[in-house]
Amino acid sequence: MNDFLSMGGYAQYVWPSYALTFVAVIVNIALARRAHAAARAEARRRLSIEGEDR
Amino acid sequence: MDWTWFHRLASPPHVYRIAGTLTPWFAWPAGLLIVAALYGGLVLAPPDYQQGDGFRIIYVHAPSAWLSLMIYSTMATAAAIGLIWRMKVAHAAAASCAAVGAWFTVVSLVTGMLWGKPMWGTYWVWDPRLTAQLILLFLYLGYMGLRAGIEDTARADKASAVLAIVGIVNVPIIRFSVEWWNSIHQAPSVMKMDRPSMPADMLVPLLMMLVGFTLYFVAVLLVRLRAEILRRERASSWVREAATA
Amino acid sequence: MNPPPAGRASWATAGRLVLERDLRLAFRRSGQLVQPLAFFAVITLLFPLALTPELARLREVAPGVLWIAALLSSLLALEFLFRDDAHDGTLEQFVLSGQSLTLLLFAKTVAHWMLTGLPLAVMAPVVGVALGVPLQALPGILAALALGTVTLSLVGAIGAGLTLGVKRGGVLLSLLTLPLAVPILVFGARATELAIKGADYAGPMYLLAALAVLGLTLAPLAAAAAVRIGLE
Amino acid sequence: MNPPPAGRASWATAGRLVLERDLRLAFRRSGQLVQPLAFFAVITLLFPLALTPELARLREVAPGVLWIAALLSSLLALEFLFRDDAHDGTLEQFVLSGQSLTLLLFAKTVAHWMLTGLPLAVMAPVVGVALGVPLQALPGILAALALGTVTLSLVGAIGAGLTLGVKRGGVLLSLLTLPLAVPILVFGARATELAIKGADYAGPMYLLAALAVLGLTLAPLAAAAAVRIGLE
Amino acid sequence: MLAVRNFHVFRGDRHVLRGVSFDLAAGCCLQVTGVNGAGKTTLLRALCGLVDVEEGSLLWRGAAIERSASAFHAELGYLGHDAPLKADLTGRENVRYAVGLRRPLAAATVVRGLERVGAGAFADRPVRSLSAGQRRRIAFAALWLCGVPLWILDEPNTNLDTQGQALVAGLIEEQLAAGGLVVAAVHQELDLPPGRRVDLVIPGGR
Amino acid sequence: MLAVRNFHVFRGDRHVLRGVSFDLAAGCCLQVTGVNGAGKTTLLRALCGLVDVEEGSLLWRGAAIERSASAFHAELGYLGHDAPLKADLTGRENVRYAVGLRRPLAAATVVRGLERVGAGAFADRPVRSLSAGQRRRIAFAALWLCGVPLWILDEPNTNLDTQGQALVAGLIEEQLAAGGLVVAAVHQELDLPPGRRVDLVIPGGR
Ligand code: HEM
Ligand SMILES: Nc1ncnc2c1ncn2[C@@H]1O[C@H](COP(=O)(O)OP(=O)(O)OP(=O)(O)O)[C@@H](O)[C@H]1O
Ligand SMILES: Nc1ncnc2c1ncn2[C@@H]1O[C@H](COP(=O)(O)OP(=O)(O)OP(=O)(O)O)[C@@H](O)[C@H]1O
Ligand SMILES: [Mg+2]
Ligand SMILES: [Mg+2]
Repeated sequence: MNDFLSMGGYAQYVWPSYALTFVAVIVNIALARRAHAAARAEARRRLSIEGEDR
Repeated sequence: MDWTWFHRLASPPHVYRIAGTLTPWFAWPAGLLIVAALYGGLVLAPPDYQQGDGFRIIYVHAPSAWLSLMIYSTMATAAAIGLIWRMKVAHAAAASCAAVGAWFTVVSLVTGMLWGKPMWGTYWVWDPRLTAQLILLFLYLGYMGLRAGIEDTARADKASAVLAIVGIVNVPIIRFSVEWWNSIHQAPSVMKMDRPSMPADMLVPLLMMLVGFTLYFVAVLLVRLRAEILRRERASSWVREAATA
Repeated sequence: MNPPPAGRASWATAGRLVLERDLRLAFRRSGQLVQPLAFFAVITLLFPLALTPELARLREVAPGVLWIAALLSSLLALEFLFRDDAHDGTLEQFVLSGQSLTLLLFAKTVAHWMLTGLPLAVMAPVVGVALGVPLQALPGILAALALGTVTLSLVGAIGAGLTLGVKRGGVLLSLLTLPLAVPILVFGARATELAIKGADYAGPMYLLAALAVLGLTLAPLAAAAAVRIGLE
Repeated sequence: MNPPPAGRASWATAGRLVLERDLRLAFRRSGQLVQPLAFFAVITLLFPLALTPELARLREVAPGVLWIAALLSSLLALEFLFRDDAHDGTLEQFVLSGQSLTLLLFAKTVAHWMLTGLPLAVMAPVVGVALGVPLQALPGILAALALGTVTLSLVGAIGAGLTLGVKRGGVLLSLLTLPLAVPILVFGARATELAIKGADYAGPMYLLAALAVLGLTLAPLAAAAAVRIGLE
Repeated sequence: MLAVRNFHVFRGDRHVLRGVSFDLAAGCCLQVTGVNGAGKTTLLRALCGLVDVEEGSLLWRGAAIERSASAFHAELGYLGHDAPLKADLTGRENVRYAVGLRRPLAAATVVRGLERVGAGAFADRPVRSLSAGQRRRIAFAALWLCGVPLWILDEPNTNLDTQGQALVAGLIEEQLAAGGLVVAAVHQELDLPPGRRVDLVIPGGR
Repeated sequence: MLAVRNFHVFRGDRHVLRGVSFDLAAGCCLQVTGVNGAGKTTLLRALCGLVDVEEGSLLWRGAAIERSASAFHAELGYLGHDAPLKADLTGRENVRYAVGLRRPLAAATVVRGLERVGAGAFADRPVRSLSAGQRRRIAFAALWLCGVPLWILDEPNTNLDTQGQALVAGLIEEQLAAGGLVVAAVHQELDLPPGRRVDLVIPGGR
């Protein structure tokens, strides 16, 4: 296991790469879902005040 | 020829619905492929005879670099469709691409730099391939800047579409820069169809990763597209059902 | 007392008028004409001040310095390519003139090149000598700059059109144009370098020419599309 | 239903309002804020492309490159320091406000520095690393740039005021400002060079500071005089 | 000759024109009124194709016009809130370049146009040194010289003195008498014979 | 309260104002008329010190005023041919920054000003998306809120609809009733009680 973690001496390069990549992967999922949720909330908010403006 | 499919493609509510249905069909295979490729790449694949375990960065670097280019091409294609056929959904798709593309450009740059330190002895060299990738980042930033600079959505759509299309000239430059100049960067080893220069147990996880990332991108794009469509169509009646469903 | 009815102006007349108008506007302020040149000269002057005053080492950086200075002077002037016309409504009248917008904007771009790129190329030998470039390299440098600035003006026209709707678009304009201008810079600097070394610089010159042809065919169309969008 | 009569606004309020207004205008377009930074980065990117990709040799030219890029980014943004305000009549209203024009323009200059010089100085270390500058030199570079850009903004304000009446004053502005900016460039590049070498860079820093003090005392007065003239 | 069917135009998110329709025969003037912000300028610019039309159609000489149809544009002259002049050129040069784009133009014709609007005295001064009303006159000279059948005018009387307003009224009447069409957005009613005037009031605004 | 003695003003080489003099008491409006190019705008800008006066003197509250005298400027509000607004800011912000330079200003006061000119409905939209008349209204809100005794207005009715013109007339009357002064360049005569109006016709021009 330790062998695996040390990556033959390249740990300081390999693991940050993987970390960054998967942070990006997760962040992009989160951002997309948040954008969708926000758009839905906005649409709902607009529907609730509908008739006032147009 | 029956063009109804084309018109349906252009209809926001239809795309919104279809995108919702399709998302899991891309997301789950993407997740499975990526996990499997991680196992294959980090555990099963043997160390490289030259680079030792350092080469394993390839499993994140190559897919993210590939995505950064693929996303730009997708964006430019969608923009062109939007401009030519005046299809709002295509513009929405192009708009959804930019941020994801910029993210993965940054990832490819940073993982490349992290790989460069042990391999070339420095984080950064002003090599054509690397520089071109940096320029790609600026293209993405310019695209997003232009979008942010124009308030009216319809106008922002069209202006940024022109930019995306013009900027596509850079993509082949990035892809082929390695062959045109004598770059120190790795020449394409996977995409050469005749004789993959990599042993199978290294190659297979890489291919799985590439496919996994591509599917992942499609899934993310679909979610972003739905958000974008909803934002643009907030005044339409169909949004009522979509938003409350 | 109606105005005498008359036929439509030919496209050649229209293009010539736009070109003439832009040149006349520039000559009206005679000072304006020298400005890109002076800017070019001042920028190249900055390098010896900031980098190193040794002629031998200046010669090494000369190609890069020349091209960066050219790129920046050209870029700075681009800002005004369409902005004034958009602001005072001239561009709107272009759209409504019944003439091809592509043609009219192309005429404007040609005027822009004649007022910045061309004098710049002509001026470059002088600046080159100051940077220690050998005399026999000067024709090559002139040719490369003349060719490269054509493409720069064309690419810049797209950027200028796109940033029309953007307030303070100047910086954004650079941000959009510079990445697209990188190939010109790379090939141009390469040709200049080879010329200074006394080597054959035909290779990068062909590439520059290819870029210019590409620009000539596509850029005016893209610029016209961009301007139409930018006018809202 | 008359407006409630009230006293006069203090000079501090007036200055704060002008500063706040300019910052708000910049933040309104969030993209605009990053643009000078991006421009700075793109300009520095041009040098390795045009000069040489070798880090060892890039390091030698790094001080010059950093300062020229800073100078140009700052200059490009200067164009808009007063132009928009002159165009839409805001500057006229400043003159008629009963407040000291010197003060109001100084507030605008401060805003300009906060929006260009300061972020530029903060960004410089990143760009420096890409040019092969050693880490321990970065604080010195940051300090020198922060100080130097203050003077640049102040000197630029005079130029921007003087070119107000001039259509397409952008290039002229550069011509006026660049010679005045040469001392800043020379001392700044010298300080940076010493910092990169690991030597003591206090000497040129003192000179930079002296220039900044000189600028702070004289430039706002000169700028106000220039603007009054430029308004016709 | 000019017909608009059910125009719907958005500016940003605002639904400004909600189904505007009208018919305009040759020799008639459409007088567009409405409070500030009603959408007069929007309608005029939409006719020119300078603003996107969300829905509806525009017919000219019986044929539907697409956006940016240059044949239609060649028959149309537009004068907006601001006169489209280059400040550094003289009035004469401005007219020459603006009109020369559209039709062959002799120098004598330019002089005729400038004199028609009473701009002869200041035609050779750079426009930047002209007063607001003098600029408007130059712009009218260019419009008149184009000799196009359709004029689209946004508040044509702005900045003009009494004689200038009479002059514009005269130009409009001539244009109509010659079988031309005028679309004008105004705040004060135009003084035209009833048969020549079609009224369009745009609701909403302010 | 305001007196001008023998103003001579040159624009470039042109001797535009040749000895203009007038006296204006508190509560009175000076109506400046003249054909296009007569020099109305020039006179107004000269009063503000925005144009150099070759000869003549300006008296305010009995004292002679130098050019750029900030005490005089603090009592004066000028509205020229174009509304001095920032296109990227909303109407409310524009008013706040413009008026805030001159006097302490509560948010509620800004609202009052905007409502006074009928700009409440569009006060929070960026000025770039407003119609010509809506912009003028915002500019009037700022002028009104300054609460200064002397208004200098160049063609105040430009771009305003009928109700807007009535509004401006109302504002001017109020200003006069409160003992203020107005100098207005117009092409249509202002409708004011005779005692309140002083006429000045500038000869020449066009
Ligand atoms: C900042 C530094 C780097 C950048 C910007 C960068 C950029 C790229 C790009 C743009 C691709 C293209 C992907 C495609 O064509 O589909 C790529 C692929 C690749 N890179 Fe890098 N790279 C960097 C450093 C490195 C280093 C240090 C190595 C290894 C020593 C490396 C090895 C590879 C490999 C093996 C591929 C896959 C090539 C293929 O099979 O097509 N890269 N990189
Ligand atoms: N670019 C824009 N973005 C958003 N809304 C706009 C834009 N331009 C105009 N509007 C709005 O559209 C409406 C109509 O504007 P328009 O300029 O057509 O009015 P108008 O009738 O010409 O008024 P005026 O008499 O003041 O000139 C107004 O409410 C205005 O605020
Ligand atoms: N910058 C300038 N240089 C030279 N002459 C000028 C300048 N500005 C104005 N003039 C001239 O001065 C005269 C007066 O101009 P001014 O703008 O004061 O006229 P006005 O009475 O306001 O006219 P209008 O009713 O058209 O607004 C005009 O003949 C004009 O051409
Ligand atoms: Mg209008
Ligand atoms: Mg006037």
